[in-house]
Amino acid sequence: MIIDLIVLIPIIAALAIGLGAEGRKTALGAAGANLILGVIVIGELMRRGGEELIFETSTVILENPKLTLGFAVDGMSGVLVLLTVIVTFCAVYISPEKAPDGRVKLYHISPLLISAGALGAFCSTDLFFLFAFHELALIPTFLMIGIYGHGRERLAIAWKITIYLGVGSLVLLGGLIALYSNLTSDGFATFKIAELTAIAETMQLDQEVQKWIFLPLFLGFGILVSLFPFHSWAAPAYASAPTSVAMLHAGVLKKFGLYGILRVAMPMLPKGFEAWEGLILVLLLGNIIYVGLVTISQRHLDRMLGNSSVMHMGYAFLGIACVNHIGWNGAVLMMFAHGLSIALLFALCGSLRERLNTLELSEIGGLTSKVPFLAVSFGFAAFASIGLPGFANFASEVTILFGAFNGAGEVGNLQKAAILALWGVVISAVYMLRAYRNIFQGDSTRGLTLVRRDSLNKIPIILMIAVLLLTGFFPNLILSMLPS
Amino acid sequence: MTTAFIILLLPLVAAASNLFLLRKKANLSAYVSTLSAAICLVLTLGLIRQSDLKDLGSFNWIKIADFELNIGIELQGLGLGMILVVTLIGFLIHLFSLGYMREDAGKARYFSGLSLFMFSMTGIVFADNLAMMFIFWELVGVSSYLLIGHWYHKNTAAEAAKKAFFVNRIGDFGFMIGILLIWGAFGSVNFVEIEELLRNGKYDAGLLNWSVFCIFCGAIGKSAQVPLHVWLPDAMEGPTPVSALIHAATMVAAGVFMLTKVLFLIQVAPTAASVIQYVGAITALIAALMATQQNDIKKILAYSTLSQLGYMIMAVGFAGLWIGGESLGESASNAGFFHLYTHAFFKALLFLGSGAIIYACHHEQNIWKMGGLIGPMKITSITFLIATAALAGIYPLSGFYSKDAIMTVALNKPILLVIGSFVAFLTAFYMTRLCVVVFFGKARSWSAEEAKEVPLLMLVPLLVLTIGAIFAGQTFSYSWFVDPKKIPHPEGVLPFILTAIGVAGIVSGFFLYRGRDQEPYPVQVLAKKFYLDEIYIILVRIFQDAVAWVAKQIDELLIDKLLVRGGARLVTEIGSMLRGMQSGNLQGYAFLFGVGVILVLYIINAAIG
Amino acid sequence: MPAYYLEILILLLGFTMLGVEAFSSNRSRSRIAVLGVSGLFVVLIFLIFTVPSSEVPYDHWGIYHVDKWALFYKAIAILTTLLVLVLAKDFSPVLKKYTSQSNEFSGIGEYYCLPIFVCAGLMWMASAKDLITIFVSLELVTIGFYVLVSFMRRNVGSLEAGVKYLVLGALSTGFLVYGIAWIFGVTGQFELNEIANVLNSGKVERKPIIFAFALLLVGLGFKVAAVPFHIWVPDVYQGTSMPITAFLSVGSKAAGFIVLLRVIEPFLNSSLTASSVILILSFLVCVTLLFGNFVAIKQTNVKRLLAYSSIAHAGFLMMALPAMESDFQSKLIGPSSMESISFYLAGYLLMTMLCFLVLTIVSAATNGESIDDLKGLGARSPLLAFAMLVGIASLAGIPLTVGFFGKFFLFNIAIQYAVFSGSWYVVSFAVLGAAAGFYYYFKIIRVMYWGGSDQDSDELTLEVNPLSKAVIIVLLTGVILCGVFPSLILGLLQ
Amino acid sequence: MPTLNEYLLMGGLLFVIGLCGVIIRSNIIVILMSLEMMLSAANLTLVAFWRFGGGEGLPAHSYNAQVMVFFVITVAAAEVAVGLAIIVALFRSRQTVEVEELRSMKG
Repeated sequence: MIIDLIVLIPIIAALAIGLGAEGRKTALGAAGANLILGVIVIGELMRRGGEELIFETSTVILENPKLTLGFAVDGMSGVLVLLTVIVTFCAVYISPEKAPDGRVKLYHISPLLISAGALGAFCSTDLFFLFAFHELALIPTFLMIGIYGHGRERLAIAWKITIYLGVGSLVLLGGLIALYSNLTSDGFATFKIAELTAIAETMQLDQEVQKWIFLPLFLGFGILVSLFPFHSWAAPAYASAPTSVAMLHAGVLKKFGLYGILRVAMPMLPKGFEAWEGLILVLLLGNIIYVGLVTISQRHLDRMLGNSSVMHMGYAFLGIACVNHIGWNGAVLMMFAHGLSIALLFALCGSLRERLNTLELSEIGGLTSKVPFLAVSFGFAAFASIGLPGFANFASEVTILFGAFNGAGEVGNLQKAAILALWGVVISAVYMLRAYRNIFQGDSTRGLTLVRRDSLNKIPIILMIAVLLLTGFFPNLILSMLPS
Repeated sequence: MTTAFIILLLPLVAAASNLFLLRKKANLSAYVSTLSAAICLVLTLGLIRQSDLKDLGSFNWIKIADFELNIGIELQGLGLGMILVVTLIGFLIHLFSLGYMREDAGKARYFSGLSLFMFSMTGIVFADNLAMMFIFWELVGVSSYLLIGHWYHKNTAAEAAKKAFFVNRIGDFGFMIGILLIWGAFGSVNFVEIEELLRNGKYDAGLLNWSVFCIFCGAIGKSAQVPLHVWLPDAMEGPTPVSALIHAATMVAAGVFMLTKVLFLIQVAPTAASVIQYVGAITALIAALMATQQNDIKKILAYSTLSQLGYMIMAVGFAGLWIGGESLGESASNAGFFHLYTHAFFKALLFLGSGAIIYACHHEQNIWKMGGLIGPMKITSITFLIATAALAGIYPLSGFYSKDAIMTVALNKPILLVIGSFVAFLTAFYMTRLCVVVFFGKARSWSAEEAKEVPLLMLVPLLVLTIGAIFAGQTFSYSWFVDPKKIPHPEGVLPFILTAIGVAGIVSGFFLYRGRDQEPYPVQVLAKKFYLDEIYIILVRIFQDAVAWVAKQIDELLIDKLLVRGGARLVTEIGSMLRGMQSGNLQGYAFLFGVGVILVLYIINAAIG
Repeated sequence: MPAYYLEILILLLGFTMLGVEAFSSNRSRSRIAVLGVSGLFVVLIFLIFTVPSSEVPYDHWGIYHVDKWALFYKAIAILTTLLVLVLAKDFSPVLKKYTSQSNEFSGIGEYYCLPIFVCAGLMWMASAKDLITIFVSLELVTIGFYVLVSFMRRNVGSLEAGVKYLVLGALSTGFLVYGIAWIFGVTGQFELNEIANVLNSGKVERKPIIFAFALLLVGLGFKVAAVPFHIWVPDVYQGTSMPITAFLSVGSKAAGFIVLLRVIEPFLNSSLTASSVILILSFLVCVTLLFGNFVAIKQTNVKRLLAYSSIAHAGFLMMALPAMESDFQSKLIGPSSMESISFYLAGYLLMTMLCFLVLTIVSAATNGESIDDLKGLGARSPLLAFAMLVGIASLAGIPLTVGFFGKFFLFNIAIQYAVFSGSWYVVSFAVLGAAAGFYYYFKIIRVMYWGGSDQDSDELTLEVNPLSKAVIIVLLTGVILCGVFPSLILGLLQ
Repeated sequence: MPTLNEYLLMGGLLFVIGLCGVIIRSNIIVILMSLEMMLSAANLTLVAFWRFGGGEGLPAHSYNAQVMVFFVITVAAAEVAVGLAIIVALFRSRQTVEVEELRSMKG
């Protein structure tokens, strides 16, 4: 029931705003309520260990194939729910009362719907609705980027992300259909994830079948996570999106693909993964090394952050490719940590954008003395992003890497990939610190005027930093909820 | 919570409270940090006197089924010496900083960073496993970054901080690979467990060599060995007390300390060990050469530090040497650590001394603009000269003993002995040059003329360190943590030869530089540090920026423009083409209809075959 | 009550309305639409209580079948007509402009009556399992549409559309009749069940029967707008009045599909013809998907865009046709081809009508049909914009709308069939098409919410009459509700 | 006596001529006539098949074919009636019956 509530609250709030409720206050109220509920859920998960689904509800809406509209959380989805509610709260908090063009409704409804989509996807016990809810975010994202996006190209960018993600979902849908129709017992087909997993374990599909079902699933999910070479939608979209949407999309929604792979593709099609392991390792290195290099040569802060978020997804893929619980749990922790840190970075980037006329790195400089709070929090965010100890990002990267080397007496493909991936740590330090140095350090004499000087919304920023630090110091808070 | 954990966490608490709570109360924050350092020192003194140092506490950081990473504390042997060095010198530097940074605007930030560093460094010393060591390894990197970049508004400082971080990251990249290889091979990262496993089983020698080499990469980065030494001289952009603490006494020595911790691995990886020796020797040599031509007082000391670190690394490298079935292991690592121990005192003293000089000379760092400082700054000058003598290896100061210990080890490889001796000569030479130019002669600028002795608060650390510089080489100062018999002592003529070399360096330096107002013998290639920085910049341009640029072009042109937009364009074009069919002409429509019929008939006929 | 009374009732309703139109005063003529709506509503209620049966009114002559499919498609027909009348009511201001000369209401009455007769034809089509009845009912519908399409006789576009529809419609009728003649020649039968028997008896030659089938397919392909027989669709949809566009795209298409389904079934399940039929159907699917979706991208006129979208939807629907072979249907997991197509068409009714309702209201107010006329609708009328948003999203197949379930079931069949027969190219065309679909559907969404601060459009406030408002809300709820609980529709079919 | 094949050939020929007429001629009235010709061709085929039913390997006859033919004739008449009405309306507003003039919608 409580999970149903978590999914429904944003939708109801969106409806209320549509019918005339006050925009920001309603949104904030809903996000706040969700935050509280999320924390309650996490508390319960910590108490019970997170191995099994709790708070389960279900309504059968179709008999064969069995479709169930129902929600529940286990450890993995619980972590992502927590991420979603935190980021949603922060994103809503940061949004101003009115959109730049004075409109209120759409501006506040969209983030709520994106949040609801993510929550529904993470909590669905049914594969079909896992997919369906994710798509809920498509239109709000399109509208928000198209209408309130930044830059002259925003329209083209809105198209790109929409069509790209649309294609990704279609490929994914194909994979899902192929999956469920192969996993039937006695002519009974189901979309319930738990049942499918059980059938998959007893049936043990042929390698060849698994191989060809795995491919569309992985590519579909991969496109949604901006897997190389399907990443070119992400950076421009995040760079251009209004702050709240960038936070939600890069921070939360993107994790859906990874969640799907961990929830669906890997447990149900282990041999399918084996067949494509080599390819997947190459692609994830593409994310880390290649996109990392692309990130280095970005000249605008927003673009750089967008690319960096693409790059870091490579580590999550690496964790998945470990095919052991160390790597997988590391990947989940990575989703959580990266979600928060990138949301934080985009929040700060948004504040910078409000205060400056430009985000071109070479034109900014020495801002520390002008916006000290921003400088310090950006420092924290940058450190988190490049994986310094004390932040959850580091814990997740370490876990993933240890997962890759778990029991590896010799250096195989996975280990080689992990070593190359580790170079990404250097790359990310390069671009992040370069940016920090350019923006906040050095001369402050360069002629740059602050457009706005009013005070920042500090609470969300502090909240995100605090959670990152907390889970960085005590990663077991998260890890103890995950299956092992 | 055990005492050890309090020692570990107290600085962190201080750092956090300084940063978050006391940002506006600069003085209070300084006192909080200093107080925490003092408490740590006291607790450490209490701790190292305990006979039983087991079960110092452990915290489970990550646990996934059987996989655990712990923050566990292990304190024994050389670690005891190291923790004393860290807390003692750390405290002294806090004290010195109270004076040195008195009027700095970012005082709270500075002390916060200092405390963070104390936390991280303590963590390295305490680490009972490689993963934990890596964590704190990274953290010292962070605090070093923060402190080097303390004056962030200076472009040079910001660049130096960034550079230090990058270079260290490269080293850490190797370090982490080493740790992962070890984890893959042994299934553990705990020092004790690995040693146990190593003793009981056979392991692939190639893999071990690689992993030791990779771990050593960590040391190359942090201890600024060739080819990753470039960050240390630039790091002198930070406040001088920071240079003394982090970039001379403790952090840069962490590489050496870490190697002594994995001694048992080096012992079974002879190939990697000889790499370590040569890297150390080469660093010692070229750093010393570069030091002879520098004009910035802190840069000279920085290169000197590099050179001395090279010594230590070289010594530890000898741990992998086996002579007649006997490993040189422990004595080699003890020799290296011994030098670390003594060096910490006299180099910190040198840096603080230089700090005092800089402070007195209104932040003038060029030695050619000083001169005759022995007049106004007697105490500082004398302590500085004592430290110089210790560094030059003059009997009976501490440096003499430790350098001889290293040379004794180096006897096993004549070429390294020769290099080592030459470096010893150079060391004495450039330090003498420095002292002659700075302290004697006449003042060469108004800042030197106006110099006066620094306040007492800053003198106390100097004096305490002087005591260390003098006596650290004596048996009583180290016998409580290491068996004196296991430190190699020179025999025969070696000590005399080394002393002679040192004296020769001093004499030549004295006579060549006495009474000079500017560099009399400029050697460009040394002054420009073998042009390594320039070469690196070019390399970075080519291999990073250029490749990144190419990647970006590929991303934008090939993937984005050609594939993505091109695909969309293609669809639109096809659409437009097909659109042409809809001509609006009814006859055309009827014609197309007919064509459609024929097409359908044709296909359906083809299917029959 | 026998099921064919429903058609008779509808005809009676039509005659009544004609009578009212002819003999009553001007004022009450305006109520014809209301009369029609309520009459249809009553018939719909009768329909609900009609049970399907295998009984036929005349022995040995299967002119009229009342199975569950027939009833379902009859319901679709009635509902469509009902909604078209609602649309027509909203559209009457525009209609008046293009028809009447002096008298305010002259000549509009037929506009409400003719759809009723067409509806009777559509309902008969749903029950027809005999080529003769198929032909007759089809022509009843088509000829009715000839008039309706060209109804706005002072509008050149409408007349042009009428001529085009007339000529091409008659052309397709020619092919249909010629095909029927050949089928009769080869099998000696008009009744589909009997034809199936003959086909399976093995006494038939292959080439002529396939030739005949191809001709038949041409005629029916015209109805459902399958490329290359879609050629009339864009111009006619664009030229005619908005309600008729909606009627064509929903009613005509749904009836066309039930006939198509009934006709191809015997041919698909005979080993003699199956392979050719599957091949030609797959070919038509691919070109229809390609053409419909790709050409829609560049359209600027909403009706024309929806015309191409309608072609594209025909393509999606036809994906389930080759999969009709009974070998596969028994293995299929999930709703069968019949069920899926029927579900889709019902959903299509909801979402298309929703869109056309909004478009009619907007175009009656702005007097334009270009996409840009929707500009700022989000600001001008949030309800209409939201309704349109949901309708378009459903057409594009965004989850949690009925359109998604429809596409899902069809893809389900297509993918399983591709696994079964290896025809992956059909699936890839469908994916490509659906992806392109995102573009042109979102274009409409974009226009509605972009530029809300546009000064000109702010001044135009949109009045929505209560009936339309109620219908919009019902349809909106239907689209979303059926998008979450598909069994609301599927339950009627199983 | 003509064989079935000859009738069928004749029917086919008529059909194609009709089709060609639709495609080639631009006067709508002529087009309409061509369309009628196509329907007639179909009728001819239908009747021929009926006439030869039972013989030449064809199935036995059924009077349904004649019913069909009547329906076709009726429908054709209705089509022409409606068609001519449309053409008249068109002529009144456009003063032309040439299809080439009707190109306001395309693309």
